[in-house]
Amino acid sequence: MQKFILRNFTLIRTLIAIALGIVISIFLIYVISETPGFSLKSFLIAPLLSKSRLSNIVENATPILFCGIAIAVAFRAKQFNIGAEGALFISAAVGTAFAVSTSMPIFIHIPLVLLVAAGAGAAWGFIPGFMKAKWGASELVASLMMNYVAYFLGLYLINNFFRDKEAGFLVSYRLPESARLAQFLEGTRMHYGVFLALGAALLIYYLMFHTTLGYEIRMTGHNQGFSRFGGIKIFKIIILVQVIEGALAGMGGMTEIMGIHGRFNWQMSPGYGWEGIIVAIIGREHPILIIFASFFLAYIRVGGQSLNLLADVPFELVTVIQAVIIILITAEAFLGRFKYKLTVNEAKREEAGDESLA
Amino acid sequence: EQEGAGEAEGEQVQKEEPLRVVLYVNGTLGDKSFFDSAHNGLEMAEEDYNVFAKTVEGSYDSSRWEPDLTQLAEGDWDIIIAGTWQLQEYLEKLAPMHPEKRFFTYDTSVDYSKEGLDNVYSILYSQNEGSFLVGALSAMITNSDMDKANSEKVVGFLGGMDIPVINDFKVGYVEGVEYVDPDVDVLVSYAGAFNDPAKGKELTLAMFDQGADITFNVGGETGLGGIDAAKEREQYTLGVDSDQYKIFKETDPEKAEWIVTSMMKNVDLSIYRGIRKHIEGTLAYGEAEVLGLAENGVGVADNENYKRLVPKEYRDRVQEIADMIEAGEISVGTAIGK
Amino acid sequence: MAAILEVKNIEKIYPDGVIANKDVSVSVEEGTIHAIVGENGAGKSTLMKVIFGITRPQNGTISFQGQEVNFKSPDDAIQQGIGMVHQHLMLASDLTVAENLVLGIEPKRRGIFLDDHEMIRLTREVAQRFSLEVPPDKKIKDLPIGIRQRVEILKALYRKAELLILDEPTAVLTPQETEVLFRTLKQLKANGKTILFISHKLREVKEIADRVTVMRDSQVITTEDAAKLSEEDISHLMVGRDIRTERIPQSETTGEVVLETKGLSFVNEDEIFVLKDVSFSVRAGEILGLAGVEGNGQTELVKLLTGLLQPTDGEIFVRSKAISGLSPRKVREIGLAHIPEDRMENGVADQASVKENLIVDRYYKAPYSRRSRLLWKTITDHTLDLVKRFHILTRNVDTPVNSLSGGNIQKVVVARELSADPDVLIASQPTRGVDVGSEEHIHSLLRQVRDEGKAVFMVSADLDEVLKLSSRILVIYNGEIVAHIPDPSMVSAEDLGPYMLGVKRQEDLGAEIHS
Amino acid sequence: MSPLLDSIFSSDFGFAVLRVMTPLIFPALGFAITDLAGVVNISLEGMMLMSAFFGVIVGAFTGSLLLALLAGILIGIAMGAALGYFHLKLKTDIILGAIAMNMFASGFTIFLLYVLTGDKGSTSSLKSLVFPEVHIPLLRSIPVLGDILSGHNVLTYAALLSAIVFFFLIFKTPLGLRIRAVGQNPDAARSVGINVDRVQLYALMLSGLFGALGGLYLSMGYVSWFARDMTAGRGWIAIAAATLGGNMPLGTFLAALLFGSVNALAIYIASVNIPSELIQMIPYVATVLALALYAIRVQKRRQKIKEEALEEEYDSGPPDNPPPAAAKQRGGSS
Ligand SMILES: Nc1ncnc2c1ncn2[C@@H]1O[C@H](COP(=O)(O)OP(=O)(O)OP(=O)(O)O)[C@@H](O)[C@H]1O
Ligand SMILES: Nc1ncnc2c1ncn2[C@@H]1O[C@H](COP(=O)(O)OP(=O)(O)OP(=O)(O)O)[C@@H](O)[C@H]1O
Ligand SMILES: [Mg+2]
Ligand SMILES: [Mg+2]
Repeated sequence: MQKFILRNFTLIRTLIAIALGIVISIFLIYVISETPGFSLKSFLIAPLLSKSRLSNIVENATPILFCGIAIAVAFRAKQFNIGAEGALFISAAVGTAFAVSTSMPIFIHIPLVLLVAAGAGAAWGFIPGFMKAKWGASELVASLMMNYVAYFLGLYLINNFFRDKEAGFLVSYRLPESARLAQFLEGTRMHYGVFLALGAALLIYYLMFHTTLGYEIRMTGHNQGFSRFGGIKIFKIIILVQVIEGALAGMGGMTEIMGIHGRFNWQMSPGYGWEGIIVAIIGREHPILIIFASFFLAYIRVGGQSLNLLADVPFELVTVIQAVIIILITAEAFLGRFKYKLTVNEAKREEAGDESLA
Repeated sequence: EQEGAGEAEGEQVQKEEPLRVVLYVNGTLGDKSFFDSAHNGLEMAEEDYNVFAKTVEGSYDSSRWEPDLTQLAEGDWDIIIAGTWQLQEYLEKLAPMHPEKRFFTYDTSVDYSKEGLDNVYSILYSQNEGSFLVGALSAMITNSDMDKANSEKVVGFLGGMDIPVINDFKVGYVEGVEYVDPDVDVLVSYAGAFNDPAKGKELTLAMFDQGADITFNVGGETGLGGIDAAKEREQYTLGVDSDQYKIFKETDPEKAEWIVTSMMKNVDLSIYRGIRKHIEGTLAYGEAEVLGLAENGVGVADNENYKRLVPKEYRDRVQEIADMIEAGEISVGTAIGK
Repeated sequence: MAAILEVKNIEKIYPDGVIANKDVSVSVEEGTIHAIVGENGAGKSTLMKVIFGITRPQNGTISFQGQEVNFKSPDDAIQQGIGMVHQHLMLASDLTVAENLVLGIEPKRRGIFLDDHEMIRLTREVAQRFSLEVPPDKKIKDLPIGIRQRVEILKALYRKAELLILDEPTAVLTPQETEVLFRTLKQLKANGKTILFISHKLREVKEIADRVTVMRDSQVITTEDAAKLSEEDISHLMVGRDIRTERIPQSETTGEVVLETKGLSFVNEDEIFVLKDVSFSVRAGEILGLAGVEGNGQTELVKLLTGLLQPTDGEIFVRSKAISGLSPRKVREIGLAHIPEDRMENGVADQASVKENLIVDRYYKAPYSRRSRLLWKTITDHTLDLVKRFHILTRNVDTPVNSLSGGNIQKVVVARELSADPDVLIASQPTRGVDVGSEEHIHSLLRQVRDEGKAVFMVSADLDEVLKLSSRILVIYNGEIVAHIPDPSMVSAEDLGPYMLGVKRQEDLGAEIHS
Repeated sequence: MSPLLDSIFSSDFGFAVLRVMTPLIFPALGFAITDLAGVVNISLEGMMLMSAFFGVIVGAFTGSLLLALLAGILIGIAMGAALGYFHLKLKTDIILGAIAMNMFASGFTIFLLYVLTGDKGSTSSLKSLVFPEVHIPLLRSIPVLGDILSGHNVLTYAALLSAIVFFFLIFKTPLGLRIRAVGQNPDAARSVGINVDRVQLYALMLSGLFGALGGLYLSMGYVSWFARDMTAGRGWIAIAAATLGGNMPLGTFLAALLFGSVNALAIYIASVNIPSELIQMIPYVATVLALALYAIRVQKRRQKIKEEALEEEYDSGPPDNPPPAAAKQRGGSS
């Protein structure tokens, strides 16, 4: 038993933290809501009961997952590029521009549009990457600023060249059917982008842990001096991880446009890049864990929406509740002492067990 | 169980079932203009009629609007109100699937050439026409010898973002200015955000520095910064959507004083009117209604400050122009659909 | 004499389950120098950390000056009069000596401001009192390691330490510096201070310690008067077997020149001329030893040789092929391997596993990977083999390196570099912080490499090591080669001292070095 | 066009630069102090927001400017302490903790706003207080400079003063020494009995204090009400400013000045007939360029020093250097 708990400690702790976060939310909801029971149900259960809400979770998780693994790649190499948000925005704009100005058969158009979007994102990641590798400029600041540049540049592009004049709002022309990702379940908006995201996560997992490049990336993150000493080209890695980050985030943005909106219709930057940081950290920068983290975050998001829609808890409080849950989940030291005690007991037991071997 | 009844979905057990109306805003309340106004209209109706009303804020996250609306349509609402062009497409999809429900949309119209939209009522406002009027007024003021009018022929327009709805105001405003005096320069600044009053203020100050003697603020919270700049510089300014003089009269009279008038977009009245007509059974579903100057959908706020600051001669001229627009003698351009 | 420190039945288990101290009891008498010896990973540093309040034991008691104490943090220990100089120096390198010294008990002016002058005065005062000279307003990063360590000792003395703990203080010192340190320690002892000190150099232990505690496998084996034990006795107690420590004669066969440098110069970021016109060559089948006080350009020289830095001027050849300008990987592929001087900086990625650390120079080649795919099974087998061959003490090959003891980390590095089967081996401080048993093991490996006809260039601050292993010796001072000793058996450590300190210098070295 | 040029070369422009800078200097210093202490705090956006809100609310309900100031400052410090608790005690990742704090601040302010005023957008229904403007007698009479420097909000002067206070705090007080030591080598600090967690906690709380002043300026100086999310990214730009300024007081001040000027410029030319998005992009593009140029210059200088030293060496023979220190290898560039 003890051994079991120890082996799965992180998982168990995360589950307890989630439970505790939920208890705190329940408390908050009890204070705020006049119909707490119903509110709770709306928050936690409702998203799981309706087909459309379940599909919302999947839809929501898709771009977050893309951004999460994107950021994890860079973070693994200790490159704190937080520019997934910008890459996502600019890629969606560029991808849209390309999609609406070309026409081809669907099986060429879709991959090509995704490629163009990923390319735009890659270019966006290249800039801070190059600045860091070549001149040592802080990628954190550069990428942060480039998020704003991406936002305004993306709007500029759409507003001035690809704006649908028929529309009463700032939106691009509609993507041609050949550049739309199909929604695969009648009555929902779930689209094939989610499979792309899952595929990308598996691919990145494989890349990080089973290829030489992944090894190079991880070692660079652990210790640059060591990696250079071992012959790894740090310069290349620093740029490459940020390029990969940009490309993945860009795909995340574009699949959302291709699968859900059908046209570029963002007035505000959608924030998936920031949520990507959250899931990357919750998922310990591990692609497989990030899948779970993304779906969890999407679940909390959709729960929040349904709470807001059905019950009397204002939208902003939902944000507060989400913040509380996130902090608890990543509280490393939470239950730390308990784990230590278990470890000590276990070590003593083993020690007693094989005295002769010692 | 006692609790169950009044709770939850709020089935109110009364003699007569109230009309259940939900307003879905694809943003948040608190903009002191557009969405707040819609919300007020609904509250007015709730007060006067047997209506159960609820407003849901959908935030600016566009990916959740469609599912939210779907869920509302599947709920037990009688009327679902969802405005702005951004929700139009979703309504066009949802309304035919729920023929027993009624839908309002405002500030846009669904495309009635499509099938199954007989249960949707659309309200359009001619904000370009209203803006034309305040534009004309601005041109008169900058040419005038009013207290704070300077010799330079410059007026300013502060937009939240460079997007069609905002530009519809701008186009009307600029045309109004030019109609009165083509030599007047219109400075146009966008803040790039609707939530940055400090930047709105800074932009407006800069326009004053460049010789503007009156500015028109169309930018939500950002626009409020513009009004603050007017107060600081003691210059004229124009409110938008609601009568912003009235809003500030109590809490900040010094500020209110500089709001010459506001370009009214009477979303509240129009929604109230729609619900009233629905109850009376006279509302024409299946078509769009354009509320312009004539229908009191837009207009110029006629309050004591307007009368105090603006000479009668100008006010009369504004009224004259309004009449000409109503009569179709002047046609105002628009930024929407081009 | 009374015991100043009484440690009883200490048990310490780390959060990852490693039992580092098992029922450890030691008694230290006041006014003595007490040495703790033991193999790498025996639990010496852990015991010191427990005494100093850095980590808390699961069981056991500690009494200090007759009272039972329960330190929650080093602060408590310091308050009570215990000072510690750590195995890895604990100084903020961008701060000055004085700032480092007074940190935590700063002199103040007008209640809130730092008193800069007082700070410097205090530094001078304490430095004078204990005759340990330091420059008060120099930044730590601009000081050689010996001086840095002096600052560490002063830090403890400034805090009025009665008991001073030194964890391997001599590992990084030259014989001269060690000499000075020992004089200081003896003087401190004369002043009534007690010193607890860890070393792997048994000669030193014999020279200075009054009593010796020997640890093995997390336990205390014995505590004895130093006089009663010979070096051989101690090493026998430590490892449970005998260790050869005699000099082994050099085999005569040296071959062609394999590594050669011509006129190497290097200017560093702080615009200091670190290396000046360095030329030498190493032949197959010999070990060329480079002696010198640390910080005289050895670090840079090694980095130049291995492609980690590019020379400002000059050329490096391996088998007559110029290698400057080549990347570290190319340099390795030409047949160079490198044991770096600072294992934590370059030698390992400390959060990565032992396995991952052992493949950094070969992961991209067969049989460790195929078409960019890592073959974990091969890698695991390979590393298990290395762990066994090089006696690396680790729970398994997936353990992160940072939970190994210092000496075992060094073995990880040595295992990787030697198993690369290089033509040229650059070994920088190859046995730093390694216990006698392992030291001997590494030495025999280096000899083996030499006897296989490889060229070895060894840099070491440990003169005994240089004298024992080298076929020839160069001495570096201030970035220049100042002496060439073609036959080390003719000289002693004392003979090299004047060259290392820049007092003496051979003229016209040019031709001779390439002998 | 000429009124535009006139206005850019007028003292109004200079005045605007200082005004735009103010809400950047405070949080930039707030970030710098945490970065120096090794606990990067990216929650300045949230800290500013909370203080901006509580300042206005307390001011409006008590009518006391002093209480408003205190409330704003206390809430900022409390935010810093909370982040400290999560990170230092519960070991929450500090970046994530800060992101959560930002989320919390955004939601919580609007929620309370709604509870207290029934409004979700701004406190413009409340009569709120503002910090006074200060006219400095002597300064004022200097021709152009007087117009630029005099007549600002008291918090603008406080911001300039803060940079100086920051200098003394970091370089001339024991706490500053400890902050630097902890940031550089926490083990070293620990080894002399310094409670590293406590020093980092203080740094975070001080950061909250600075952030709070920035927030208060926004809602009770720049404008006179609180509006939802009114910081509008200033907390992020401040981080860029501190980084550009190397976390040092003068550097941070200069970086904030650069931002202020570029922003003011973007504001003044906003009415020119250039697509607005491109104008709004200017400050951010300028920052990226500044960052690159700065980094390039540092590298060039290093290169040049090397070459010069080499030449000198050949000219004058071996100089009598002290035993050279080990060259430090800079991570990041190869
Ligand atoms: N922080 C830690 N976490 C887990 N295990 C540790 C930690 N520090 C040390 N150990 C383990 O505890 C044991 C004792 O280590 P310790 O550092 O005390 O050895 P040592 O006698 O000082 O060795 P060396 O002579 O190599 O310095 C080793 O097995 C080591 O791997
Ligand atoms: N098939 C395998 N055989 C042996 N070792 C493997 C194998 N696959 C992966 N490894 C090693 O085990 C480690 C664990 O891989 P895994 O996919 O579980 O990631 P992880 O341990 O969760 O990553 P981290 O702990 O760095 O977050 C890898 O870093 C690698 O060293
Ligand atoms: Mg793992
Ligand atoms: Mg040790």
